[in-house]
Amino acid sequence: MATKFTAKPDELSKIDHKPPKKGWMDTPAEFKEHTFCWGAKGKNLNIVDFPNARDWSPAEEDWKLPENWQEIVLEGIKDRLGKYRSFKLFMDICVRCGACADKCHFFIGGGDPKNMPVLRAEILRSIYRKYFTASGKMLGKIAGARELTLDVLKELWYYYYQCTECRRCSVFCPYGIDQAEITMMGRELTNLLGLNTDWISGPVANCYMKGNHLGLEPHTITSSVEFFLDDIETITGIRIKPTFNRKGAEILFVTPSGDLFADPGTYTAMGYLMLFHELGLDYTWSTYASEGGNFGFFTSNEMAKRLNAKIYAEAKRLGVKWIIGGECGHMWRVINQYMDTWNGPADFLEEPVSPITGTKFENAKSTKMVHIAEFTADLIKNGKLKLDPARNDRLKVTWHDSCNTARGMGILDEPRYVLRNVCNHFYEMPEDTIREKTFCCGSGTGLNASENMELRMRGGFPRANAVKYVRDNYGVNMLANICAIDRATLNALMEYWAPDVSVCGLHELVGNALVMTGEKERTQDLRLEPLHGKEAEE
Amino acid sequence: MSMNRREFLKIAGISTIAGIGGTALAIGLRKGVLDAAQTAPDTGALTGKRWGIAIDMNKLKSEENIKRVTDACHSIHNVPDFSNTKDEVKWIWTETFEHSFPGQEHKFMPEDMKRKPFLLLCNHCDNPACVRVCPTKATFKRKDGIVMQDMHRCIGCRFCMAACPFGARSFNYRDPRTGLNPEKINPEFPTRTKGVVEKCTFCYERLAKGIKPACVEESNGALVFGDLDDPASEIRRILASKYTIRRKPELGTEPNIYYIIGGNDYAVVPEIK
Amino acid sequence: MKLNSLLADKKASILEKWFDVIIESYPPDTSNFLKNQSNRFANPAGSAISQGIENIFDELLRGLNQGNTLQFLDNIVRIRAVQDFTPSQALSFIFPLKRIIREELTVEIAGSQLSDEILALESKIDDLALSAFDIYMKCREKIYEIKANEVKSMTFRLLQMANLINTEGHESDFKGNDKLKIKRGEVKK
Amino acid sequence: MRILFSFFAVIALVLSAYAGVKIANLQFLFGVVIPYIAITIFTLGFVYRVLKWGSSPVPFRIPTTCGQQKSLPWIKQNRIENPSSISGVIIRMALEALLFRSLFRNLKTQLKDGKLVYGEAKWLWLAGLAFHWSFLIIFVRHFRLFLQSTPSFIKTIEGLDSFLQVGVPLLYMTDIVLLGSVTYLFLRRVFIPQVKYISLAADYFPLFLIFGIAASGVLMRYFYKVDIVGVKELAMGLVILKPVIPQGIGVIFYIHLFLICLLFAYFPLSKLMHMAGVFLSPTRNMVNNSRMVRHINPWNYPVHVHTYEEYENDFREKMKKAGIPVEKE
Amino acid sequence: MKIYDGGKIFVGLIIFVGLVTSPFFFNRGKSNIVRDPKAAQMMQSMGLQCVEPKAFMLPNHMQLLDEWRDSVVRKGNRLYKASDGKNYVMSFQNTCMNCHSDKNESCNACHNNLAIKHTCDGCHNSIAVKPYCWDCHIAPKEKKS
Repeated sequence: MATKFTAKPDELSKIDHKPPKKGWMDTPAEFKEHTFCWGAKGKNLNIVDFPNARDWSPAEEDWKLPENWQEIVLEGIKDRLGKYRSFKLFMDICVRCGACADKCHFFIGGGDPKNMPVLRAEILRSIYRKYFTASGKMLGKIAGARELTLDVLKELWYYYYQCTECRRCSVFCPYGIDQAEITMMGRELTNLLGLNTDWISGPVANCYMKGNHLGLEPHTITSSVEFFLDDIETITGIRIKPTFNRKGAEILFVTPSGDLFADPGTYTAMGYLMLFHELGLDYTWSTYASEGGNFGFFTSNEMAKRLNAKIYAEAKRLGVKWIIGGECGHMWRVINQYMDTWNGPADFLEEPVSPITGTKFENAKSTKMVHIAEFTADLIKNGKLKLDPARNDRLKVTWHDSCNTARGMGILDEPRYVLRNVCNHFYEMPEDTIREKTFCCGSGTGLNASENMELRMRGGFPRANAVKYVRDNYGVNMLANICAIDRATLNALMEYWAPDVSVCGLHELVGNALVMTGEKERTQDLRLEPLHGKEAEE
Repeated sequence: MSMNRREFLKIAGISTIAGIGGTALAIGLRKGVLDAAQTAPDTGALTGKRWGIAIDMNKLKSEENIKRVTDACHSIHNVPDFSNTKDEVKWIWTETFEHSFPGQEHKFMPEDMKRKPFLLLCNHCDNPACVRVCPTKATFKRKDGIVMQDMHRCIGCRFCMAACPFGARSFNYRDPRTGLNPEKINPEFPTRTKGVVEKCTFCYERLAKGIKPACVEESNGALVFGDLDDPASEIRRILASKYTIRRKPELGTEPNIYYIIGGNDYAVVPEIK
Repeated sequence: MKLNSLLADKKASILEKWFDVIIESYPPDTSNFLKNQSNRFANPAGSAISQGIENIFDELLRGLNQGNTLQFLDNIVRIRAVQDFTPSQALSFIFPLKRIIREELTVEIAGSQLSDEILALESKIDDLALSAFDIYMKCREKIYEIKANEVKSMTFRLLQMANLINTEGHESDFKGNDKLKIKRGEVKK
Repeated sequence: MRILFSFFAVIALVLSAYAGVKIANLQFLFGVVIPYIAITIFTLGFVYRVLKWGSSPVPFRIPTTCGQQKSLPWIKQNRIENPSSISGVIIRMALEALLFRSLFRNLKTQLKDGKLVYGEAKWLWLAGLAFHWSFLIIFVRHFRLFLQSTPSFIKTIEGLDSFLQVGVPLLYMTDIVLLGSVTYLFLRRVFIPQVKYISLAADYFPLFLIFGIAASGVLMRYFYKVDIVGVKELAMGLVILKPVIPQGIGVIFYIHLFLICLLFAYFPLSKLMHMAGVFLSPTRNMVNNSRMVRHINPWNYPVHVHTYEEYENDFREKMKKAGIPVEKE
Repeated sequence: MKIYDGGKIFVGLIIFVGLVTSPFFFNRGKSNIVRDPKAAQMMQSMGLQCVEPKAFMLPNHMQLLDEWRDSVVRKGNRLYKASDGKNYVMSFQNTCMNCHSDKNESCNACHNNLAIKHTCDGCHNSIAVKPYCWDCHIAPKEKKS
């Protein structure tokens, strides 16, 4: 069923130029290679007790579905209609005005009409109408209703794993219909059938058992941090001694595990370490709650809650007063919109107050978790940091608003404030591609695998296009952001579409600019590259 | 409502659009209930091709003479009197020679001529500038030569007032009914509303009944009304025998009001039946 | 060069036809959207294509400056390399140019001695196709390289540590951990 | 196909009303019975649909944030697009419901002079706004037929609506605007390929129906006159629950009325419920304050987690070796 | 069925239902327009009739007046030959208002009352039509009776 890269000789000369007469309902999804992720492994699903755990492959004809799969899906829909007003409402009120159609990065970059948010939603709506509305039951296709066949299920899977839940469509929808909410429901349904992807179920299992997506065991975390400390010492001459799982610390620090392992996230982690050391902050890392991100969020609400529970549990165990969260996109969407509801109330914590500036973080008084960009912006505003932005002078920086923090939280100006204080060359991308209109990296919601690289390149094209614009016009060579998935995937995107642009986290730039007490004269940046790149060469 | 509307239209400057679009719409929408054959002119109506008046200034000797003429017109047409020039509405009025015939005056002309009030009214020009500029065709030239003003259509844009070189048009800045004595309103003739432009209509409503304009009737022969296209008409005979002048002929609008100003020897010409 | 001036005259209509052929090569549903002349694009790919083909055409007339042409070709091929095309489909947009030119110049060709020039031009177009194939392969290789790089960067720290920590006995589910099976000492950055 | 189906459905409905009144003399059915049924379906159906939505909770606080959050006091919050207070939400909802704020934001991705631009795309917003507002004004205007003495605000609306004083009877601007905008909304579904592709019969049908209603209304007002006093008599009969069928109201009126009844009855069964839905949309009607105030999920249930204890049991030795403090030695 | 955010939803629904059913409440106890079908016949029998039959005049009188105006003001044609062959002078103020000599009486006058006062405002008010004819055309003096 998957299309290979071959065509019969006689097809070469005559590509069919005529669009099909058939409507989208009668056009089944074609599983094109390099656009979908591998199926989940049974053992990973078993670890977290997901139903119908088995090895399967989307590319194969036989998905090894349980006998009563239709029943499971329909029961699942019914259950969720009763639990989520958003779902029920969004099934009912779309008028198909088309305002969202050309807002999706996958549609813009690839052109597959079913990647228009409205059609992606219609896939699920057509099932909903058939089984849950009177008009759909009576009028069938005329009312836009469809039987739940295997083809329809496959279509649902194919396109619901081609949505990064970035919410860009929702911004433009006159009723605020959020495809992300619908995609979440669609994905929950597929998970009832064990139809997860390997790239999501692996990290979920890891995170559940070992505390983080990458499956880093406690000693691996500490030794990984040791490497950063070595590098920091090389750069600054200062040896930092962070603590792990330390009871009685004032603050617990939680960051996505990607920052501990994958470049360029690691440089961001070094930035955190340097900043906290310079402040003399009484804080600790946790190896148990060693993941801020939440791949469970890409499977089901329940799984996301199970993974998220560790943060408060650990904060309670360690007896900290409050929590700082590192740079991550969906982690913050989860913290902002879900954490307190799921696992709160965090009444064992105190309302966050910066020990350095005394600022009360009023906006976090219930979750007790502060975004590090808020924390750092406050420090800079109060003049508590000595910064030398010139150290970032070889960089011409642009800012990528990550979709989750932009449209699921609204943290837009804090990082920009920090950025303006730590570097001298900052250029915004075109207006309609930033802030709440920002384009997704094309790899969110667990789509940052390798096997779907083509899909990622397509989906990221609108973002890359805007970066290319500032690269060509202002010579931008650094794309800064506050999202671990961005840091992991934008590199690849830039490599293909806009070579010469690197990717970094906000606190890497902070780390570079931070003048630490007792440091030696720096000659290297956090990437161990000469600080004044060009001059040094000359 | 209507007064605000007109004000609004004027201010917003959509009068032109409303006029052109509106006319088209009105024409398009109207599904005629009347057959053309169902209407006809009054059998006793005065008919002509080009109505005009010759005014013999020699016969308008006294102020009373003139006032009788103007009052006759203004009272039957319910022309309001606000007793101030700013709001003044005038169909027929007077001016000095100098103002009536600018450029014709000279310092040696008779003193009484200089001071004499000249009776002025709409010239019902052959080439009326006001008609050309009207965006809604509220003012138009009738077949009998009357420059007519259709109050129903007027949107008060006042282009016509700017275009008319004779100052023959007045704008209703105020509700005209407040400038009328309720006891003396002529119930047979409508008033106007605030926000429209009005002027002399050559008593089209009287012509339809076969009688001459009120001013002519009240002038004791000083004003002679007739069809300028009819060589046998009295007015043509007067124009052929007397020296007459017209206001601002150099503008090319071809006014149809003629003034006899010289010689006291004008004899009454018998009326033509 | 008589042909060149003829081509220059017909440039607009040739480019338009060529553009349409490219748009129609998109998956049927997509081309449906892109067909409409007045609002062809909900697809940034179009930007590169329409710009690209004009530049390529100009270069053809000018006689193919290798460096420039490759850049223009790259802009188009790079996009098509990650869209749903087979390699042959991805590059098929070049050849119709021959047909379009012959169609546009039917009368002129019949009535004059252009056949040599036409043949020369067509072989230039063939060269173009060959270059496009190179670019296509480069793009595809780039994708695989990116995949590899990504894994490398994700696991670099692990590899770094692999020199120091004992990985035996760890059965990790982490995909990248397969790479941990590299023996000590092999990892050098 | 989807277009034709909807088109002929509306034509058939028009014909059935025509036949019903003109041939079968079913004035009472079309003038009294059907209107009562329609208004009942409309009201009860509407309420039922809203209650059904209401019966599902909003477990999480999920506003789409379209601007800067409330954070440090010196960072300027976008109080409307990212509201942290009820008043902000009210303004946001008002802008959404009254002015279609989100559609106003619409962009289109297009090619201009060989360059990709994200241009303004306000036509949909403009047509949508024109359509809904003129529909509302026309709806309100019709209350003159349902109230014994017409309130002055309705007269004012009528006065404003016929402001241009064109034609006889005075042309209502909203009549033209409604017909124009509904035509635009239809044409864009036909001529914009994406929109055509996503459109269902259920999208064309209401457009045809509303076009039919507006067209029959215009015809009745300006061309095929009906006895308006008779219409008021019928309408008043309905609302004082003493239905009467005055003689001599033209058949065009019954067609108009029948189509309206269908629209009312169809309303709660269809996407037209977006009228109520827009107010219930959790991405727009919620305050983004979930870090400040705990939001309660009524069906929140305890879940199985991998506890620290289990974790330490898995890794105790390794943790000790790495110098990480443990609970149990 | 538990309704979440019930308070707000019920307020909304009450407003909605209130608006939809408002005509029923506003008109409680009110009476409908009463039209005496005999009125027209009676007028005829008394030798009083309009320029055209009532069935035509009711819906079309404004159109007729509009065409009259056009004919009189623009074409200068003042005579109207009615469909029954009678001739009338087209004048709103001087022909129509001769019979419709009172524009201010209640609706009943036209439709019910045998006193046969063919008023304008009665009807107009009942269907909320506010013609602006009388901004200029002089309404007949109201007879105080």
